[in-house]
Amino acid sequence: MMELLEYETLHIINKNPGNTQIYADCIQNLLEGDAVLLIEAAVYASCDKTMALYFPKYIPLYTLKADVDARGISQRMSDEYSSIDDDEFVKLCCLYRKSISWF
Amino acid sequence: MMELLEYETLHIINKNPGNTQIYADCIQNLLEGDAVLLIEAAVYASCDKTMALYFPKYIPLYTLKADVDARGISQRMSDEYSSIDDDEFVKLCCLYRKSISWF
Amino acid sequence: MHYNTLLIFRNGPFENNKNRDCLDIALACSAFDIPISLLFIGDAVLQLTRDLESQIIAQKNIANTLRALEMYDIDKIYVSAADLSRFNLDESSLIVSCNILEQADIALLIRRQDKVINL
Amino acid sequence: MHYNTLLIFRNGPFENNKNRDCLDIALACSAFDIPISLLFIGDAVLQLTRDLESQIIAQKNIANTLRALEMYDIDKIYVSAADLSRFNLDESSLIVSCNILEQADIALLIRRQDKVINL
Amino acid sequence: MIFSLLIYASNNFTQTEQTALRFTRSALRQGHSVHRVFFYGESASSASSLRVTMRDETDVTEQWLTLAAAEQLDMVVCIAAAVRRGVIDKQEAKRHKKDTANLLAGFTLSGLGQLADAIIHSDRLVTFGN
Amino acid sequence: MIFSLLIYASNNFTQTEQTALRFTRSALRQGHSVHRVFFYGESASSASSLRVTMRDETDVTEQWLTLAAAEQLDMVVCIAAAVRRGVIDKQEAKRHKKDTANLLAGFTLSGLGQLADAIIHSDRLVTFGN
Repeated sequence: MMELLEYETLHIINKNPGNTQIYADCIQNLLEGDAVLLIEAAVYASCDKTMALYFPKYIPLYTLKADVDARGISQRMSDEYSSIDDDEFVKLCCLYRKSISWF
Repeated sequence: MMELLEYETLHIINKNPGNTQIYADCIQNLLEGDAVLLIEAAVYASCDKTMALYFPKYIPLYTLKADVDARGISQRMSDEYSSIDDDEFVKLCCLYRKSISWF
Repeated sequence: MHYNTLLIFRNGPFENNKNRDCLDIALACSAFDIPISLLFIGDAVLQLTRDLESQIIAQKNIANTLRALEMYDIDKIYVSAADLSRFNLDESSLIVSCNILEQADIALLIRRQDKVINL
Repeated sequence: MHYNTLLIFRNGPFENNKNRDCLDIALACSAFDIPISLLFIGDAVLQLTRDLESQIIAQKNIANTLRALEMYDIDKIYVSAADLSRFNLDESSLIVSCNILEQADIALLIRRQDKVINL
Repeated sequence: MIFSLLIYASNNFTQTEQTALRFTRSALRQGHSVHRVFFYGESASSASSLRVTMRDETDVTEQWLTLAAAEQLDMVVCIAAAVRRGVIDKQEAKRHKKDTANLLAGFTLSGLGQLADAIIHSDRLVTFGN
Repeated sequence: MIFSLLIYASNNFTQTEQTALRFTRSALRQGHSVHRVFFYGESASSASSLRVTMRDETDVTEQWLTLAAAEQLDMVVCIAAAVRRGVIDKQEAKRHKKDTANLLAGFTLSGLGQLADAIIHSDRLVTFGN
């Protein structure tokens, strides 16, 4: 039996949702206890209603606020995502046991 | 009415088929009289039977021999593709009125 | 020689330097009186929107250069209708006046060219 | 500190320098007695096949380095079963002895790690 | 917490280093320590003293150097990645018979052992790449 | 026929320049002329004299230089792309107050006008990129 930890892996994606392979690789490896943070060009995925459906419901989804604002899409972000600032990004990295960057 | 020329655009793709957006962008813009040449990592697309179906039937499909051989896939290439050497690559560029590289 | 030239933009804003590099080619071609067209497809349609705030992420904004294209007599700017609607955008969202093309017309635009640069 | 480390390989042979760079990290970690695992998914499973002929395209072949991993006591090498079968490959096609993992076990392998490098 | 960063991005992706820089600033601001920033792959070219930043662009390398000086950041560039891309210090210039060195003061060339050391001595390794 | 090549690839994609080189050799072998090879974007870094190629790797830049010398190839590096990446000739070194130049002899730094000129004066423009 695997020990159940509350905060396991923070998956950080920075490529736009056109890079389907990267999203597939990340999503396939999500387990309960993980979270996903979209940064840089990946924040566009948060505007895509169908995209959110690919992520399991039990996975918290975050976007990096600076990237959302720079791209002017804060109004178009799906409800599934919470926007976090740089300090919260660091806090997430502390909270989760490790991070994986998908690029 | 557009003048019908026999050899119009040579589309050169060099990314592996996991880059679905690049293939979609190329395929959407194929017209009769065009051809597709797969080079570098794109030659892997020639092993993929379903991939060939996405290209319209009337489009000649080529792979660059050096890249096919370097990757050891000459036996696995679909029948739809003809393998050409560097000299034939240059000849295709002469034959077709222009080339577009998709990367 | 024939040199009607098309520059294809395919990348989202701030994603890499390709859109900027492609735009610099456009300006150089224009200075040499090369008849050029610009085509924005895929994520690159987002590059044309009003609401980019590049300073937040310390990136260069090419909006000013895009707005100045007219001054260089670069007015053949084409945008994919399908990609605009994919992002819920229309002509009013864009910072330059563009010709909005259906997919079939994009293929014909490409066919008409003598040279194509597609970064 | 905890430092069970996983290196994920995702790129096809000759595609870029990432596989080589990742392999160099593996060797360095091994020299520092870091417990490491290597995971090959996607096109990277092709990197492990016998029939690569890098000299045809004047590229560096990392096959020798891969074969030498055992000497460095790097023996936790994992390969995606789904990606192997996608390319019609099996264990006999590979130049190193690997553990072939189903997708669910790949996710668990990742979970067990303390650090992950994923170029 | 002790962080280390692995930076692996081409210069063509200008945002990657900027994001990493903001992350580092925020971590330090919150009282964490940053054990090392390791530049690998294409990022090695950032450490060249011959690069020129255009007037209308942000010089992210200069920002790294300022932060490093203020916070005693250890910024290590992978030596193999660097020499392959023509970024060399005096020692490498001598070894490879080049008549000049161009590593920016503030960066150190070293081997991947420094990344391994960072893996061992940090609570978190965060990669910023492209 | 008159060809020109546009090369636009990061050093991390080592195959791109190799393919372009083979293409150029083949075109010349078949009696075509190559008006210009234009290095843009990340490819500008190929022209640095400070790069070191490992013993077990092929130095594609050296191969370009050999071919260029034998065939009077015009190899132009985009000046803006080059200075941004720390590849400068003596004139740029002076302009930007750098104490050394590192452009390999055999390459010329020039503006994008040289690409425009190639578009005008070539039958075919072939891009090799990444």
